[in-house]
Amino acid sequence: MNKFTKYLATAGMASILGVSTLASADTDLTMYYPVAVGGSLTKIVDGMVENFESQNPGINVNAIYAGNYNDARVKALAALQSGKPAQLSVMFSIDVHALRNLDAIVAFDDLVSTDAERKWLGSFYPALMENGKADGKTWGVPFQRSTIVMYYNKDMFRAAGLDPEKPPTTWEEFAEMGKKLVKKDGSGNVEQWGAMIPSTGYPYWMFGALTKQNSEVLMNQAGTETYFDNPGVIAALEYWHDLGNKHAIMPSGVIEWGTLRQNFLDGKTAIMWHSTGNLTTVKNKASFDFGVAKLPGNTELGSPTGGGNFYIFKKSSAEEKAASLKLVKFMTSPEQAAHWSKATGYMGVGPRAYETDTLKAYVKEFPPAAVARDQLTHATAELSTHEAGRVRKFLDDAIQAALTGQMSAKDAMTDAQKQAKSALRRYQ
Amino acid sequence: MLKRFNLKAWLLLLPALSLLIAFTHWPTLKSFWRSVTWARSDAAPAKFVGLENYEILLDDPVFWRVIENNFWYALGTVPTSIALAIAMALWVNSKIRFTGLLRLAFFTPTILPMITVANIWLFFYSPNIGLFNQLLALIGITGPNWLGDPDIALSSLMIMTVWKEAGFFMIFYLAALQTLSPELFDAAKVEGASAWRMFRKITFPLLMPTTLFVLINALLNAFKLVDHLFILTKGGPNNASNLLLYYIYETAFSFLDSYYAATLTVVMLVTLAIVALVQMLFIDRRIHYR
Amino acid sequence: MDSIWFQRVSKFSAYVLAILWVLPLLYAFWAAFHPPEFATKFALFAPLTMENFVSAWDQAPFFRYMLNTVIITTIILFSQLVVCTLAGYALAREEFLGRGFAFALVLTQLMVMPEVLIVENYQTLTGLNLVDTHLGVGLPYLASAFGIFLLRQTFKTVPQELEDAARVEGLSGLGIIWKVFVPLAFPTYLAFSLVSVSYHWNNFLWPLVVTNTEASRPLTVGMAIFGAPESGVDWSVISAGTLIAIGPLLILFLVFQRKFIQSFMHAGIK
Amino acid sequence: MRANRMLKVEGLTRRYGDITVVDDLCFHVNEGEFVALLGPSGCGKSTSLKMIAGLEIPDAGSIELEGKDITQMTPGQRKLAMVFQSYALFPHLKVIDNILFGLQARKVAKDEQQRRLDSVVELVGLSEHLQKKPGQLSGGQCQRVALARAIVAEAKLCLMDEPLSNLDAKLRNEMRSEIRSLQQRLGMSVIYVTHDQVEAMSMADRIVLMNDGKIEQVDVPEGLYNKPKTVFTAQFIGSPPMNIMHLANERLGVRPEHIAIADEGRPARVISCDYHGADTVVLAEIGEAEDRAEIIKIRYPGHALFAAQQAISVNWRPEHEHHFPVSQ
Repeated sequence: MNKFTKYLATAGMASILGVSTLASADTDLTMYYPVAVGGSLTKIVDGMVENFESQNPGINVNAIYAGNYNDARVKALAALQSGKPAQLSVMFSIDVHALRNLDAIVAFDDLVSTDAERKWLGSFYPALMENGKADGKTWGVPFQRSTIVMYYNKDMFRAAGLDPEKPPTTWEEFAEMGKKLVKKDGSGNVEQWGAMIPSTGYPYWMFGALTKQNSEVLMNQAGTETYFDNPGVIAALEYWHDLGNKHAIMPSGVIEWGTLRQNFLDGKTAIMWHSTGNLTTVKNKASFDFGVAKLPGNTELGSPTGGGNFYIFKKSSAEEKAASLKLVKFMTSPEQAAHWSKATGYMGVGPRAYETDTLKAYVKEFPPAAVARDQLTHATAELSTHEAGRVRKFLDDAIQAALTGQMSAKDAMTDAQKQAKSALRRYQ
Repeated sequence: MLKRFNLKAWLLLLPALSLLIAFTHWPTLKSFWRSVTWARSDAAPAKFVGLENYEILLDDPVFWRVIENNFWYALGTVPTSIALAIAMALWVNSKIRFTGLLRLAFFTPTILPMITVANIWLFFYSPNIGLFNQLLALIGITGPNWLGDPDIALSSLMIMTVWKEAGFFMIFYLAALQTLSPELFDAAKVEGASAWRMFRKITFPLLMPTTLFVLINALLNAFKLVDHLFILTKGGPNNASNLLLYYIYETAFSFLDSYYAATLTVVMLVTLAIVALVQMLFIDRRIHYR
Repeated sequence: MDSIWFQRVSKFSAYVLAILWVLPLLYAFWAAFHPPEFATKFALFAPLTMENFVSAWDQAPFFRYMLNTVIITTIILFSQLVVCTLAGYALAREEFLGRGFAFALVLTQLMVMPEVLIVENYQTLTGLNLVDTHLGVGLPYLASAFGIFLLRQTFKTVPQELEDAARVEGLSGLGIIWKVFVPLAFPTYLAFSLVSVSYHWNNFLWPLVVTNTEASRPLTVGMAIFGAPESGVDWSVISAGTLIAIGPLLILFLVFQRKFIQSFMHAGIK
Repeated sequence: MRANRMLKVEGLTRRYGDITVVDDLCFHVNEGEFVALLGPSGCGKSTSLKMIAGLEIPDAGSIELEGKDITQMTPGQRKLAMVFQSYALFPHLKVIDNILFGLQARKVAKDEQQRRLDSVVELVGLSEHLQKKPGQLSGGQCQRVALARAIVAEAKLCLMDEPLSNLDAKLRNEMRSEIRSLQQRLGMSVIYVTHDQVEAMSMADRIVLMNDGKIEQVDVPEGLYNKPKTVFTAQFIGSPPMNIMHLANERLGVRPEHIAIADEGRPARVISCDYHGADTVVLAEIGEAEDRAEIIKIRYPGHALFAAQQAISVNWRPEHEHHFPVSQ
């Protein structure tokens, strides 16, 4: 395609749509962001952006909600590729390798210049920084971050004769209590399940929790190797499978990520494992007394971190990069992080967020708000490799195959490991 | 008449042909080319790799799963929607009451976007809280995990597809039925043919051209209709409900591997060519009594 | 007597099936007008509310989406009408070398729908710098083999005398098409337009691929993002959003349903 | 000997909404009799036939076949045969399968089917077309297939709904006599619906003349011609129709063929002449005063050469006069 036809096409398009680009001295930023949990997050983001713009008159931000994490990455990259503006985006924290392979992003270390900025870069919870780091540099800054927490229905605990202030802390307790929480009707049909762990949407993420609880990791930091067929990993999958079969505290087969919250709110399950990002919605909609706790552990406690980081794209001018950094700093500042956390349930990304009046008061009034943070000491990085989409799918498929009884946990994970290994061959 | 070069005709065809070539023929050829090349990322230049992508394809269990699924999906949805469409057309064309409302009801899914109603079907299919299982619970049956059980996830998708398509195909049958002379049916009645015999011996054979037309359309839809996968299953669990076009989408836009996606596209194109061939063989037979 | 029984069973099945067929729509109405706690529970006297519509409207820029859909369908429809008329006329009324070949080229698209070629077409659009534009969403559909075929069939039935008469009256090539063929084919145009509009109003996969932002995102893609199960399904709000999204087309359909179905049938006979 | 009653129709009535299409229809058909249901289009004759066939449900009245009430039976149970206006041949079935359709539906034994087929094929002369599809046949041949299908049923009563109306004039004449001779040879009982009075007059043993859903007159053809009971009958039968003159206290009817142009008689004035070959139809004005003038038609044998406005005298014999009350 030569320049002339490109020009013609653009001009034609502009005239068709009645659009014209006005030159301006302002810096225009376009940022894509995903949402993977409930509530009207777009309004909250828009509000924060407006706030930023009013404090920084020279910068205009166009924040584009682009669907789930996958869509957001696809859309942002598509925009870059087709020459549309996109200076920064919130994308999956685990996309770092893919983005670096595409040479699309810059390291924050290369952008920060002042001491204050360097300090800011060090102000996040280290656990949240794990996924954003590669080759000793920081490529992603935590924003929309979560861990998996355990939501439980205190009323049901009481009804089952359990102490609502003592949720299960080990795998054994989890299974035992779960059994007590299962309620069946006269003809043996289950009316209320003990627990549900979602296995669509982000099965690998839930699995990351179980493996960490069994003291295993799924991949190396460089994202070039996976450990899906380690005995501890297989054992973790067997435990998950058993919850739905041997212990029967969970429906067998896969459990839908998207409808799980409604199941919990409708009293169909006493416990659910879900992202902290659902906290505010559950709080607003639950008609019963509920609690939030750290996930139970086996050899140790554990949960992967999850969610989205800020990335800044390479293909932008120095002014744009500076403005982008300003925006990222603003969005992750303690005040904004506190506001964001309260509005959504995502965690405050640094300790200072929890020192703000907003979160202090909120945590006091609603202690579950701090559970995700407290769990960070046991947190591990989320599955993140090269060929991330494929590798993730291998693992997801294997988990689903095991949970639905199509394959044994061992066979499924051995297969997945083989597939992942061949996909990653070129990166070693 | 002597055929000759006709500038006016080609000028009239120019806009259509250039658009068709740009967005149908050229990309078809490009797919074939791309399927024999590979590059590490979209930024790097592609190099010729021969049939390597096809070797990967043959080794790819997901590919075979998807092909198998698509086969069952077509086999499950096409005859069912055709049979239902015929039944619906006969009902709407008959003398029972409220045919206007019946027609309206059957046709409604056609104008509803698949993607938005998929969310409502998600509710129908939800285990525990979903409508189907609530209804089944009323008669004491524990409903299945419609979308979560690999044995029935694909069937659940098929049900929704049939729901979406039957009413659309009904329209074609309705149009065909209305061109048939009512005297034919009077004659058969006088001759003492039972309702079933009348259908089998007269209505169905006379609708054959329509059935062939609908069959081709339904087959094509079986390959192109994947909207509901985005909401209902995303091809899961463990690819139990994954279909070829969805896999192409995933490969191209999730795994960012346009080369492998092109290879899959070629498989799709070949399949469609076979469907076209079948249609051409049948097209002679469809005019069997004219 | 078996035939009476058969008729009863048949009639009963017809009504049951009809109810099943509108069930999703009925449910959408139920969930949209009742508070969220009744989304999965059905109580006869559940209170009515408009709250869901308010929050749905708040959560997604429906107006923008709808505007995009309208713009996209309009661009597509008008280009299709023009492009297909010209091509349909050439294939129906002009005698020339290569007509069979040209027609075959057209018919290919009936099999190889643009949906199949999302990968390559996306690359093309990237090259043209048309990703995330209304025109980009429409481009692969601007020439419709179905439309060309339909119009060709219709134009073929126009008596030669009419065309001759127009020529005697002094009309030129395009004048004949515009003054003779287009008016005579009006039912076909109507039928094709309805099919086209309802297809593109509901189209999803290609717009999903090629739109990035609210600037061009049509209703279907907007709804998919708005109702994505990843964000936790809230059926009350989703139902309200669904009703907002399908409302215009649904109302048009209900008002003109007889005409609508007749037109679809007209398109189906060809 | 009194003939056996084949069919008796009593008080048959059919309404579509407010409109009564068939009103209190009563007539019968004897065994072996050819009865024509005659009337202008829209008079309800086809609806009547459909009710006899069972294809329409009457709102009132009864239908008896050989003394058995069949009013509530389905079409198939009545075991009648029917020839349709469009022939209603199944386009996808071969001629042979079209003919045997009813026998197959009724599960008649195979050898019996073959026997009947052989005889009917010979009767109507279709032997070389049996393996063809209807689309490959001419109109006349289609007509024969339809006929064969009706004959092969060996039904007690055969219903024919304007079976010749789709043929051209020449073929129509041929088929007319062919059907009639077949009917007589096979001794079939036939109800034949037509709007063509010539067809009815030339074929039927008796004619049921209908108008506006009601029976005007039931009679043998000569009876309808010679003794029409109503003005409608008088004008419907015969061509050109009977002249009706409006007298003070009655209507006077004289057929055009019965009026002679003679040296003496009533004065009349020629309006125009219409030469038909065998005869000429003369249009003339009869009557003394302008306002009482009547236009009449006269059928004059041979080629008449009257100038317009020429004064002539016309007369007729008293036995050719028909008298109708004014109320009609």
